[in-house]
Amino acid sequence: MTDGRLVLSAPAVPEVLEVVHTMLAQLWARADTWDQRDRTRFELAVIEVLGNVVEHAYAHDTESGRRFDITLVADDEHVVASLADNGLPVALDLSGVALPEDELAESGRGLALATAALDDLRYERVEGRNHWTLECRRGSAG
Amino acid sequence: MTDGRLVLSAPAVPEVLEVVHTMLAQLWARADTWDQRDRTRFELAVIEVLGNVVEHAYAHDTESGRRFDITLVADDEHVVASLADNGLPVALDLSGVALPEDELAESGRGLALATAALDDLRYERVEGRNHWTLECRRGSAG
Amino acid sequence: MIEIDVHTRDDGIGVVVPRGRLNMVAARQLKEVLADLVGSGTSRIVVDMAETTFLDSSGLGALIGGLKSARQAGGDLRIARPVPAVTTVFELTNLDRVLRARDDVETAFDD
Amino acid sequence: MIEIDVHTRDDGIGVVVPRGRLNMVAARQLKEVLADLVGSGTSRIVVDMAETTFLDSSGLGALIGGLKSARQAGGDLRIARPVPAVTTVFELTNLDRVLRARDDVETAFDD
Ligand SMILES: Nc1ncnc2c1ncn2[C@@H]1O[C@H](COP(=O)(O)OP(=O)(O)O)[C@@H](O)[C@H]1O
Ligand SMILES: Nc1ncnc2c1ncn2[C@@H]1O[C@H](COP(=O)(O)OP(=O)(O)O)[C@@H](O)[C@H]1O
Repeated sequence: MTDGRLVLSAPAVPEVLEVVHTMLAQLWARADTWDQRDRTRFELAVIEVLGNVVEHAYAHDTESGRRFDITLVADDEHVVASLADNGLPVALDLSGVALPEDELAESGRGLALATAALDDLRYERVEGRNHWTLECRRGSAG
Repeated sequence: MTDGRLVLSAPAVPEVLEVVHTMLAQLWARADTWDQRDRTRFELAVIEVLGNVVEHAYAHDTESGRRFDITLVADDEHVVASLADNGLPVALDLSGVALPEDELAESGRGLALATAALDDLRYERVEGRNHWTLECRRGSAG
Repeated sequence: MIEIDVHTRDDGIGVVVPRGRLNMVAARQLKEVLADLVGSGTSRIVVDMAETTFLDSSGLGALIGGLKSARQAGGDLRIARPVPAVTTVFELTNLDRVLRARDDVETAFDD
Repeated sequence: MIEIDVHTRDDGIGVVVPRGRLNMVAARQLKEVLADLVGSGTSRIVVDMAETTFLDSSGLGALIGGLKSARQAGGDLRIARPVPAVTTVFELTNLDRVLRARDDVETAFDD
Protein backbone atom coordinates (compact mmCIF):
# COMPACT_ATOMS: atom_id res chain seq x y z
CA MET A 1 0.00 0.00 0.00
CA THR A 2 1.77 3.17 -1.11
CA ASP A 3 1.53 6.20 1.07
CA GLY A 4 0.18 9.12 -0.93
CA ARG A 5 -0.35 11.45 2.02
CA LEU A 6 0.43 15.13 1.54
CA VAL A 7 1.42 16.93 4.74
CA LEU A 8 2.14 20.64 5.09
CA SER A 9 3.20 22.65 8.12
CA ALA A 10 3.19 26.41 7.58
CA PRO A 11 2.50 29.81 9.13
CA ALA A 12 -1.25 30.54 9.40
CA VAL A 13 -1.32 33.39 6.86
CA PRO A 14 -3.81 33.85 4.01
CA GLU A 15 -1.17 33.55 1.29
CA VAL A 16 -0.45 29.93 2.25
CA LEU A 17 -3.94 28.95 1.06
CA GLU A 18 -2.40 28.89 -2.42
CA VAL A 19 -0.08 26.07 -1.38
CA VAL A 20 -3.06 24.07 -0.09
CA HIS A 21 -4.96 24.58 -3.36
CA THR A 22 -1.92 23.16 -5.21
CA MET A 23 -1.72 20.21 -2.80
CA LEU A 24 -5.38 19.44 -3.48
CA ALA A 25 -4.72 19.54 -7.22
CA GLN A 26 -1.93 16.98 -6.71
CA LEU A 27 -4.15 14.82 -4.51
CA TRP A 28 -6.71 14.65 -7.33
CA ALA A 29 -4.00 13.95 -9.88
CA ARG A 30 -3.45 10.69 -8.01
CA ALA A 31 -7.11 10.07 -7.08
CA ASP A 32 -8.12 10.63 -10.68
CA THR A 33 -11.41 8.76 -10.61
CA TRP A 34 -13.04 11.31 -8.29
CA ASP A 35 -15.54 13.48 -10.11
CA GLN A 36 -15.66 17.25 -10.29
CA ARG A 37 -18.47 17.73 -7.80
CA ASP A 38 -16.76 15.70 -5.08
CA ARG A 39 -13.52 17.57 -5.71
CA THR A 40 -15.26 20.93 -5.49
CA ARG A 41 -17.07 20.28 -2.24
CA PHE A 42 -13.96 18.90 -0.53
CA GLU A 43 -11.73 21.77 -1.70
CA LEU A 44 -14.36 24.28 -0.62
CA ALA A 45 -14.65 22.80 2.88
CA VAL A 46 -10.87 22.60 3.35
CA ILE A 47 -10.38 26.22 2.32
CA GLU A 48 -13.28 27.41 4.51
CA VAL A 49 -12.03 25.66 7.64
CA LEU A 50 -8.43 26.68 7.01
CA GLY A 51 -9.55 30.22 6.20
CA ASN A 52 -11.23 30.35 9.61
CA VAL A 53 -8.04 29.16 11.27
CA VAL A 54 -6.10 31.91 9.54
CA GLU A 55 -8.72 34.53 10.36
CA HIS A 56 -10.01 33.63 13.80
CA ALA A 57 -7.65 31.29 15.59
CA TYR A 58 -5.21 33.76 17.13
CA ALA A 59 -2.52 32.08 19.16
CA HIS A 60 -1.71 32.98 22.76
CA ASP A 61 1.14 35.04 21.36
CA THR A 62 3.39 32.02 21.27
CA GLU A 63 7.05 32.72 20.55
CA SER A 64 6.82 31.09 17.19
CA GLY A 65 3.55 32.64 16.02
CA ARG A 66 0.45 31.05 14.58
CA ARG A 67 1.03 27.90 12.55
CA PHE A 68 -1.03 25.04 11.21
CA ASP A 69 -0.50 21.48 9.96
CA ILE A 70 -2.65 19.87 7.31
CA THR A 71 -2.69 16.26 6.13
CA LEU A 72 -4.57 15.18 3.01
CA VAL A 73 -5.30 11.51 2.23
CA ALA A 74 -7.46 9.92 -0.43
CA ASP A 75 -8.39 6.32 -1.03
CA ASP A 76 -10.94 4.96 -3.49
CA GLU A 77 -13.91 5.86 -1.32
CA HIS A 78 -12.90 8.63 1.11
CA VAL A 79 -10.91 11.78 1.17
CA VAL A 80 -9.89 13.19 4.53
CA ALA A 81 -8.22 16.41 5.63
CA SER A 82 -6.83 16.73 9.15
CA LEU A 83 -5.97 20.20 10.35
CA ALA A 84 -4.28 21.23 13.57
CA ASP A 85 -3.39 24.71 14.83
CA ASN A 86 -2.00 26.38 17.94
CA GLY A 87 -4.77 29.01 18.13
CA LEU A 88 -7.20 29.71 20.95
CA PRO A 89 -9.81 27.06 21.78
CA VAL A 90 -12.90 27.32 19.63
CA ALA A 91 -16.30 27.57 21.32
CA LEU A 92 -18.65 26.45 18.60
CA ASP A 93 -21.63 24.16 18.40
CA LEU A 94 -21.07 22.61 14.99
CA SER A 95 -24.52 21.03 15.06
CA GLY A 96 -26.05 24.51 15.31
CA VAL A 97 -24.26 25.96 12.30
CA ALA A 98 -26.63 27.57 9.78
CA LEU A 99 -26.61 30.06 6.93
CA PRO A 100 -27.15 33.68 8.06
CA GLU A 101 -30.80 34.84 8.25
CA ASP A 102 -29.93 37.91 6.23
CA GLU A 103 -29.65 36.74 2.64
CA LEU A 104 -27.35 39.69 1.92
CA ALA A 105 -25.00 39.20 4.89
CA GLU A 106 -21.40 39.61 3.78
CA SER A 107 -19.96 36.96 6.10
CA GLY A 108 -20.93 34.06 8.32
CA ARG A 109 -21.38 31.39 5.64
CA GLY A 110 -18.06 29.53 5.98
CA LEU A 111 -18.95 26.80 8.43
CA ALA A 112 -22.44 26.31 6.97
CA LEU A 113 -20.84 25.80 3.57
CA ALA A 114 -18.25 23.38 4.97
CA THR A 115 -20.95 21.41 6.80
CA ALA A 116 -23.14 21.23 3.70
CA ALA A 117 -20.21 20.16 1.53
CA LEU A 118 -18.79 17.45 3.81
CA ASP A 119 -20.06 14.08 4.97
CA ASP A 120 -18.37 14.62 8.31
CA LEU A 121 -16.81 17.58 10.14
CA ARG A 122 -15.32 17.13 13.60
CA TYR A 123 -13.61 19.50 16.00
CA GLU A 124 -11.53 18.55 19.05
CA ARG A 125 -9.21 20.41 21.41
CA VAL A 126 -6.25 18.13 22.21
CA GLU A 127 -3.12 19.09 24.14
CA GLY A 128 -3.52 22.79 23.61
CA ARG A 129 -4.19 22.50 19.89
CA ASN A 130 -7.32 22.67 17.76
CA HIS A 131 -7.94 19.63 15.57
CA TRP A 132 -10.39 19.63 12.67
CA THR A 133 -11.22 16.51 10.67
CA LEU A 134 -13.01 16.85 7.33
CA GLU A 135 -14.29 13.90 5.33
CA CYS A 136 -16.05 13.39 2.00
CA ARG A 137 -17.31 10.06 0.76
CA ARG A 138 -17.25 9.55 -2.97
CA GLY A 139 -20.50 10.31 -4.75
CA SER A 140 -22.49 11.28 -1.67
CA ALA A 141 -24.53 14.47 -1.79
CA GLY A 142 -22.50 16.03 1.06
CA MET B 1 10.84 35.59 16.36
CA THR B 2 7.97 34.22 14.25
CA ASP B 3 8.41 30.86 12.64
CA GLY B 4 7.87 31.16 8.89
CA ARG B 5 9.08 27.67 8.02
CA LEU B 6 7.23 25.80 5.28
CA VAL B 7 7.41 22.02 5.62
CA LEU B 8 6.01 19.49 3.17
CA SER B 9 5.98 15.70 3.29
CA ALA B 10 4.77 14.03 0.10
CA PRO B 11 5.19 11.10 -2.28
CA ALA B 12 8.30 11.47 -4.46
CA VAL B 13 6.47 11.89 -7.78
CA PRO B 14 7.14 14.53 -10.44
CA GLU B 15 3.71 16.15 -10.09
CA VAL B 16 4.48 17.23 -6.51
CA LEU B 17 7.14 19.62 -7.83
CA GLU B 18 4.23 22.00 -8.49
CA VAL B 19 3.49 22.14 -4.77
CA VAL B 20 7.12 23.02 -4.04
CA HIS B 21 7.07 25.82 -6.65
CA THR B 22 4.03 27.26 -4.86
CA MET B 23 5.73 26.95 -1.48
CA LEU B 24 8.70 28.87 -2.83
CA ALA B 25 6.38 31.60 -4.12
CA GLN B 26 4.92 31.89 -0.59
CA LEU B 27 8.37 31.94 0.97
CA TRP B 28 9.29 34.93 -1.22
CA ALA B 29 5.98 36.62 -0.44
CA ARG B 30 7.24 36.81 3.15
CA ALA B 31 10.91 37.40 2.31
CA ASP B 32 9.94 40.17 -0.04
CA THR B 33 13.24 42.03 -0.08
CA TRP B 34 15.05 39.20 -1.89
CA ASP B 35 15.78 40.08 -5.51
CA GLN B 36 14.81 38.15 -8.60
CA ARG B 37 18.24 36.67 -9.29
CA ASP B 38 18.57 35.21 -5.78
CA ARG B 39 15.05 33.80 -6.02
CA THR B 40 15.76 32.23 -9.39
CA ARG B 41 18.96 30.50 -8.39
CA PHE B 42 17.47 29.09 -5.18
CA GLU B 43 14.30 27.84 -6.89
CA LEU B 44 16.39 26.28 -9.64
CA ALA B 45 18.63 24.43 -7.19
CA VAL B 46 15.71 23.17 -5.09
CA ILE B 47 13.88 21.84 -8.15
CA GLU B 48 17.05 20.21 -9.54
CA VAL B 49 17.89 18.39 -6.32
CA LEU B 50 14.27 17.37 -5.70
CA GLY B 51 13.94 16.34 -9.35
CA ASN B 52 16.91 14.01 -8.85
CA VAL B 53 15.29 12.53 -5.76
CA VAL B 54 12.14 11.86 -7.74
CA GLU B 55 14.05 10.43 -10.69
CA HIS B 56 16.98 8.58 -9.17
CA ALA B 57 16.43 7.84 -5.51
CA TYR B 58 14.44 4.62 -5.72
CA ALA B 59 13.54 3.25 -2.31
CA HIS B 60 14.23 -0.33 -1.21
CA ASP B 61 10.64 -1.10 -2.09
CA THR B 62 9.48 0.08 1.28
CA GLU B 63 5.87 -0.68 2.16
CA SER B 64 4.94 2.93 1.99
CA GLY B 65 6.74 3.84 -1.23
CA ARG B 66 9.11 6.65 -1.97
CA ARG B 67 8.51 9.85 -0.04
CA PHE B 68 10.38 13.05 0.70
CA ASP B 69 10.27 15.87 3.24
CA ILE B 70 11.28 19.42 2.45
CA THR B 71 11.70 22.37 4.80
CA LEU B 72 12.14 25.93 3.53
CA VAL B 73 13.33 28.78 5.77
CA ALA B 74 14.33 32.32 4.94
CA ASP B 75 15.78 35.05 7.10
CA ASP B 76 17.15 38.41 6.00
CA GLU B 77 20.44 36.99 4.79
CA HIS B 78 19.99 33.26 4.07
CA VAL B 79 17.52 30.93 2.53
CA VAL B 80 17.85 27.24 3.25
CA ALA B 81 16.11 24.13 1.92
CA SER B 82 16.49 20.82 3.75
CA LEU B 83 15.42 17.70 1.88
CA ALA B 84 15.22 14.16 3.16
CA ASP B 85 14.15 11.00 1.33
CA ASN B 86 13.98 7.26 1.91
CA GLY B 87 15.74 6.37 -1.35
CA LEU B 88 18.92 4.39 -1.91
CA PRO B 89 22.19 5.90 -0.67
CA VAL B 90 23.75 8.27 -3.18
CA ALA B 91 27.36 7.69 -4.24
CA LEU B 92 28.39 11.06 -5.56
CA ASP B 93 31.41 13.28 -5.20
CA LEU B 94 29.76 16.67 -5.11
CA SER B 95 33.11 18.42 -5.44
CA GLY B 96 33.62 16.66 -8.77
CA VAL B 97 30.34 17.75 -10.32
CA ALA B 98 30.75 19.46 -13.70
CA LEU B 99 28.78 20.33 -16.81
CA PRO B 100 28.83 17.56 -19.46
CA GLU B 101 31.71 17.72 -21.98
CA ASP B 102 29.24 17.36 -24.82
CA GLU B 103 27.67 20.79 -25.22
CA LEU B 104 24.61 19.08 -26.77
CA ALA B 105 24.12 16.42 -24.09
CA GLU B 106 20.43 16.11 -23.21
CA SER B 107 20.97 15.39 -19.51
CA GLY B 108 23.58 15.51 -16.76
CA ARG B 109 23.41 19.23 -15.96
CA GLY B 110 21.23 19.13 -12.84
CA LEU B 111 23.83 18.95 -10.08
CA ALA B 112 26.22 21.28 -11.91
CA LEU B 113 23.43 23.84 -12.14
CA ALA B 114 22.52 23.40 -8.47
CA THR B 115 26.16 23.77 -7.42
CA ALA B 116 26.62 26.87 -9.55
CA ALA B 117 23.40 28.42 -8.23
CA LEU B 118 23.97 27.76 -4.52
CA ASP B 119 26.44 29.05 -1.98
CA ASP B 120 26.41 25.68 -0.25
CA LEU B 121 25.19 22.18 -1.14
CA ARG B 122 25.65 19.32 1.32
CA TYR B 123 24.69 15.65 1.21
CA GLU B 124 24.58 13.24 4.14
CA ARG B 125 23.22 9.74 4.70
CA VAL B 126 21.67 9.60 8.20
CA GLU B 127 19.65 6.74 9.66
CA GLY B 128 18.80 5.19 6.33
CA ARG B 129 17.73 8.45 4.75
CA ASN B 130 19.36 10.86 2.31
CA HIS B 131 19.65 14.44 3.54
CA TRP B 132 20.38 17.36 1.23
CA THR B 133 20.96 20.91 2.51
CA LEU B 134 20.86 23.80 0.06
CA GLU B 135 21.78 27.35 0.97
CA CYS B 136 21.85 30.72 -0.78
CA ARG B 137 23.20 33.90 0.77
CA ARG B 138 21.55 37.09 -0.32
CA GLY B 139 23.28 38.92 -3.12
CA SER B 140 26.18 36.49 -3.55
CA ALA B 141 27.03 35.34 -7.06
CA GLY B 142 26.21 31.71 -6.18
CA MET C 1 -3.28 33.62 -7.42
CA ILE C 2 -5.76 35.87 -9.14
CA GLU C 3 -5.83 38.56 -11.77
CA ILE C 4 -8.79 40.90 -11.90
CA ASP C 5 -9.40 42.72 -15.17
CA VAL C 6 -11.75 45.70 -15.17
CA HIS C 7 -13.11 47.76 -18.04
CA THR C 8 -16.06 50.04 -18.62
CA ARG C 9 -18.08 49.53 -21.79
CA ASP C 10 -19.50 52.23 -24.06
CA ASP C 11 -22.94 51.62 -22.52
CA GLY C 12 -21.48 52.54 -19.09
CA ILE C 13 -21.57 49.02 -17.72
CA GLY C 14 -18.49 47.94 -15.77
CA VAL C 15 -17.15 44.47 -16.58
CA VAL C 16 -15.02 42.73 -13.95
CA VAL C 17 -13.16 39.54 -14.89
CA PRO C 18 -11.53 37.62 -12.02
CA ARG C 19 -9.14 35.03 -13.46
CA GLY C 20 -8.10 32.27 -11.05
CA ARG C 21 -9.22 31.40 -7.52
CA LEU C 22 -11.51 33.74 -5.64
CA ASN C 23 -10.45 32.85 -2.09
CA MET C 24 -9.70 34.98 0.98
CA VAL C 25 -6.68 36.69 -0.55
CA ALA C 26 -8.45 37.48 -3.81
CA ALA C 27 -11.69 38.55 -2.08
CA ARG C 28 -9.90 41.57 -0.60
CA GLN C 29 -8.81 42.64 -4.05
CA LEU C 30 -12.26 42.09 -5.55
CA LYS C 31 -13.85 44.13 -2.75
CA GLU C 32 -11.59 47.08 -3.57
CA VAL C 33 -12.16 46.78 -7.30
CA LEU C 34 -15.95 46.81 -6.84
CA ALA C 35 -15.86 49.67 -4.33
CA ASP C 36 -13.69 51.73 -6.70
CA LEU C 37 -16.06 51.11 -9.61
CA VAL C 38 -19.18 52.14 -7.69
CA GLY C 39 -17.29 55.03 -6.08
CA SER C 40 -16.34 56.37 -9.49
CA GLY C 41 -19.93 56.28 -10.71
CA THR C 42 -20.22 52.88 -12.37
CA SER C 43 -23.15 51.24 -10.62
CA ARG C 44 -24.10 48.66 -13.23
CA ILE C 45 -21.53 45.87 -13.01
CA VAL C 46 -21.21 42.45 -14.65
CA VAL C 47 -18.81 39.99 -13.05
CA ASP C 48 -17.68 37.62 -15.78
CA MET C 49 -16.81 34.40 -13.92
CA ALA C 50 -15.89 32.23 -16.91
CA GLU C 51 -12.29 32.09 -15.71
CA THR C 52 -12.97 32.04 -11.96
CA THR C 53 -11.98 28.49 -11.06
CA PHE C 54 -12.83 28.57 -7.36
CA LEU C 55 -15.12 30.57 -5.06
CA ASP C 56 -15.41 30.44 -1.27
CA SER C 57 -17.48 32.31 1.33
CA SER C 58 -15.09 35.27 1.40
CA GLY C 59 -15.38 35.62 -2.38
CA LEU C 60 -19.16 35.40 -2.01
CA GLY C 61 -18.97 38.13 0.64
CA ALA C 62 -17.11 40.41 -1.75
CA LEU C 63 -19.73 39.80 -4.47
CA ILE C 64 -22.60 40.52 -2.07
CA GLY C 65 -20.87 43.65 -0.76
CA GLY C 66 -20.53 44.84 -4.35
CA LEU C 67 -24.17 43.96 -5.10
CA LYS C 68 -25.37 45.99 -2.12
CA SER C 69 -23.35 49.11 -2.90
CA ALA C 70 -24.27 48.90 -6.60
CA ARG C 71 -27.96 48.77 -5.68
CA GLN C 72 -27.58 51.63 -3.19
CA ALA C 73 -26.13 53.67 -6.04
CA GLY C 74 -29.16 52.85 -8.20
CA GLY C 75 -27.55 50.07 -10.21
CA ASP C 76 -27.05 46.33 -9.87
CA LEU C 77 -24.38 43.62 -9.94
CA ARG C 78 -24.86 40.59 -12.16
CA ILE C 79 -22.95 37.36 -12.50
CA ALA C 80 -22.22 35.80 -15.88
CA ARG C 81 -20.90 32.43 -17.04
CA PRO C 82 -19.97 30.73 -13.74
CA VAL C 83 -18.19 27.35 -14.06
CA PRO C 84 -19.73 24.32 -12.28
CA ALA C 85 -17.39 24.63 -9.23
CA VAL C 86 -18.70 28.15 -8.69
CA THR C 87 -22.36 27.31 -9.39
CA THR C 88 -22.13 24.66 -6.65
CA VAL C 89 -21.26 27.37 -4.12
CA PHE C 90 -24.20 29.57 -5.15
CA GLU C 91 -26.49 26.56 -4.77
CA LEU C 92 -25.12 25.43 -1.39
CA THR C 93 -25.69 28.93 0.00
CA ASN C 94 -29.12 29.48 -1.64
CA LEU C 95 -27.73 32.53 -3.40
CA ASP C 96 -28.57 31.24 -6.86
CA ARG C 97 -31.67 33.46 -6.89
CA VAL C 98 -30.07 36.62 -5.49
CA LEU C 99 -27.09 36.21 -7.76
CA ARG C 100 -28.85 34.60 -10.72
CA ALA C 101 -26.26 33.60 -13.31
CA ARG C 102 -26.55 34.98 -16.87
CA ASP C 103 -25.26 33.05 -19.86
CA ASP C 104 -23.78 36.05 -21.54
CA VAL C 105 -21.74 39.08 -20.46
CA GLU C 106 -23.01 41.25 -23.31
CA THR C 107 -26.70 40.81 -22.49
CA ALA C 108 -26.48 40.46 -18.69
CA PHE C 109 -28.35 43.76 -18.21
CA ASP C 110 -30.98 43.21 -20.90
CA ASP C 111 -33.74 42.24 -18.50
CA MET D 1 1.45 23.54 -14.66
CA ILE D 2 2.18 24.25 -18.29
CA GLU D 3 0.30 24.83 -21.51
CA ILE D 4 2.16 24.39 -24.77
CA ASP D 5 0.68 26.13 -27.81
CA VAL D 6 1.93 25.10 -31.26
CA HIS D 7 1.23 26.56 -34.65
CA THR D 8 2.87 26.53 -38.05
CA ARG D 9 3.25 29.83 -39.86
CA ASP D 10 2.71 30.49 -43.57
CA ASP D 11 6.49 30.51 -44.05
CA GLY D 12 6.59 26.93 -42.72
CA ILE D 13 8.21 27.84 -39.41
CA GLY D 14 6.77 26.09 -36.36
CA VAL D 15 6.15 28.30 -33.33
CA VAL D 16 6.03 26.64 -29.91
CA VAL D 17 4.82 28.67 -26.91
CA PRO D 18 5.26 27.06 -23.48
CA ARG D 19 3.24 29.02 -20.92
CA GLY D 20 4.18 28.36 -17.29
CA ARG D 21 6.99 26.38 -15.68
CA LEU D 22 9.21 24.21 -17.83
CA ASN D 23 10.20 21.63 -15.20
CA MET D 24 10.44 17.83 -15.29
CA VAL D 25 6.72 17.28 -15.87
CA ALA D 26 6.50 19.87 -18.63
CA ALA D 27 9.78 18.77 -20.25
CA ARG D 28 8.19 15.45 -21.23
CA GLN D 29 5.37 17.27 -22.97
CA LEU D 30 7.74 19.66 -24.73
CA LYS D 31 9.88 16.75 -25.94
CA GLU D 32 6.83 15.16 -27.57
CA VAL D 33 5.65 18.40 -29.10
CA LEU D 34 9.07 19.03 -30.69
CA ALA D 35 9.42 15.42 -31.88
CA ASP D 36 5.96 15.56 -33.47
CA LEU D 37 6.78 18.82 -35.25
CA VAL D 38 10.05 17.56 -36.72
CA GLY D 39 8.45 14.18 -37.47
CA SER D 40 5.73 15.86 -39.49
CA GLY D 41 8.21 17.82 -41.58
CA THR D 42 8.56 21.11 -39.68
CA SER D 43 12.29 21.40 -39.03
CA ARG D 44 12.54 25.15 -38.49
CA ILE D 45 11.18 25.87 -35.02
CA VAL D 46 11.02 28.98 -32.82
CA VAL D 47 10.36 28.46 -29.13
CA ASP D 48 8.74 31.65 -27.84
CA MET D 49 9.70 31.75 -24.16
CA ALA D 50 8.07 35.06 -23.23
CA GLU D 51 5.61 33.25 -20.96
CA THR D 52 7.95 30.52 -19.72
CA THR D 53 8.44 31.52 -16.10
CA PHE D 54 10.87 28.78 -15.05
CA LEU D 55 13.37 26.47 -16.76
CA ASP D 56 15.41 23.63 -15.26
CA SER D 57 17.87 21.07 -16.64
CA SER D 58 15.12 18.76 -17.84
CA GLY D 59 13.51 21.60 -19.78
CA LEU D 60 16.95 22.43 -21.20
CA GLY D 61 17.33 18.77 -22.19
CA ALA D 62 14.04 18.90 -24.11
CA LEU D 63 15.16 22.06 -25.93
CA ILE D 64 18.52 20.52 -26.86
CA GLY D 65 16.86 17.29 -27.99
CA GLY D 66 14.60 19.37 -30.24
CA LEU D 67 17.57 21.39 -31.51
CA LYS D 68 19.45 18.24 -32.48
CA SER D 69 16.58 16.59 -34.30
CA ALA D 70 15.69 19.85 -36.07
CA ARG D 71 19.28 20.16 -37.29
CA GLN D 72 19.40 16.51 -38.38
CA ALA D 73 16.32 17.22 -40.48
CA GLY D 74 18.09 20.18 -42.10
CA GLY D 75 16.50 22.88 -39.96
CA ASP D 76 17.20 24.58 -36.64
CA LEU D 77 15.58 25.45 -33.32
CA ARG D 78 15.74 29.00 -32.04
CA ILE D 79 14.79 30.58 -28.75
CA ALA D 80 13.00 33.92 -28.55
CA ARG D 81 12.21 36.37 -25.75
CA PRO D 82 13.38 34.48 -22.64
CA VAL D 83 12.59 36.15 -19.29
CA PRO D 84 15.50 36.83 -16.88
CA ALA D 85 14.86 33.67 -14.82
CA VAL D 86 15.33 31.60 -17.98
CA THR D 87 18.31 33.59 -19.28
CA THR D 88 20.07 32.85 -15.97
CA VAL D 89 19.81 29.11 -16.68
CA PHE D 90 21.26 29.47 -20.20
CA GLU D 91 24.15 31.45 -18.73
CA LEU D 92 24.85 29.06 -15.83
CA THR D 93 25.08 26.15 -18.30
CA ASN D 94 27.07 28.06 -20.97
CA LEU D 95 24.30 27.36 -23.45
CA ASP D 96 23.74 31.03 -24.21
CA ARG D 97 25.80 30.63 -27.41
CA VAL D 98 24.29 27.35 -28.61
CA LEU D 99 20.78 28.58 -27.82
CA ARG D 100 21.32 32.27 -28.57
CA ALA D 101 18.18 34.18 -27.63
CA ARG D 102 16.42 36.28 -30.31
CA ASP D 103 14.44 39.38 -29.38
CA ASP D 104 11.63 38.64 -31.73
CA VAL D 105 9.63 35.57 -32.76
CA GLU D 106 8.84 36.95 -36.22
CA THR D 107 12.47 37.50 -37.23
CA ALA D 108 14.11 34.66 -35.31
CA PHE D 109 15.10 32.93 -38.58
CA ASP D 110 16.20 36.05 -40.45
CA ASP D 111 19.93 35.42 -39.97
N1 LIG E 1 -11.12 28.26 13.70
C1 LIG E 1 -11.89 29.13 14.39
N2 LIG E 1 -11.42 29.72 15.51
C2 LIG E 1 -12.17 30.59 16.21
N3 LIG E 1 -13.41 30.94 15.85
C3 LIG E 1 -13.94 30.40 14.76
C4 LIG E 1 -13.22 29.47 13.97
N4 LIG E 1 -14.00 29.10 12.93
C5 LIG E 1 -15.15 29.78 13.07
N5 LIG E 1 -15.13 30.56 14.16
C6 LIG E 1 -16.23 31.45 14.64
O1 LIG E 1 -17.42 31.09 13.98
C7 LIG E 1 -17.96 32.20 13.26
C8 LIG E 1 -18.63 31.74 11.96
O2 LIG E 1 -17.64 31.27 11.07
P1 LIG E 1 -17.96 31.16 9.54
O3 LIG E 1 -19.25 30.45 9.37
O4 LIG E 1 -16.80 30.55 8.86
O5 LIG E 1 -18.17 32.63 9.04
P2 LIG E 1 -17.15 33.88 9.00
O6 LIG E 1 -15.77 33.34 9.15
O7 LIG E 1 -17.44 34.48 7.66
O8 LIG E 1 -17.58 34.76 10.14
C9 LIG E 1 -16.79 33.12 13.05
O9 LIG E 1 -17.18 34.47 12.86
C10 LIG E 1 -15.98 32.90 14.32
O10 LIG E 1 -16.49 33.68 15.36
N1 LIG F 1 19.24 11.93 -5.47
C1 LIG F 1 19.98 11.11 -6.23
N2 LIG F 1 19.96 9.79 -6.00
C2 LIG F 1 20.68 8.95 -6.77
N3 LIG F 1 21.47 9.34 -7.77
C3 LIG F 1 21.56 10.65 -8.05
C4 LIG F 1 20.82 11.60 -7.29
N4 LIG F 1 21.11 12.83 -7.78
C5 LIG F 1 21.97 12.65 -8.79
N5 LIG F 1 22.26 11.34 -8.96
C6 LIG F 1 23.19 10.76 -9.98
O1 LIG F 1 23.98 11.80 -10.51
C7 LIG F 1 23.82 11.88 -11.92
C8 LIG F 1 23.91 13.32 -12.40
O2 LIG F 1 22.77 14.04 -11.92
P1 LIG F 1 22.37 15.39 -12.62
O3 LIG F 1 23.57 16.26 -12.72
O4 LIG F 1 21.24 15.96 -11.88
O5 LIG F 1 21.94 15.01 -14.09
P2 LIG F 1 20.74 14.08 -14.63
O6 LIG F 1 19.78 13.91 -13.50
O7 LIG F 1 20.22 14.87 -15.76
O8 LIG F 1 21.40 12.81 -15.05
C9 LIG F 1 22.48 11.23 -12.21
O9 LIG F 1 22.40 10.70 -13.52
C10 LIG F 1 22.44 10.14 -11.15
O10 LIG F 1 23.17 9.01 -11.56
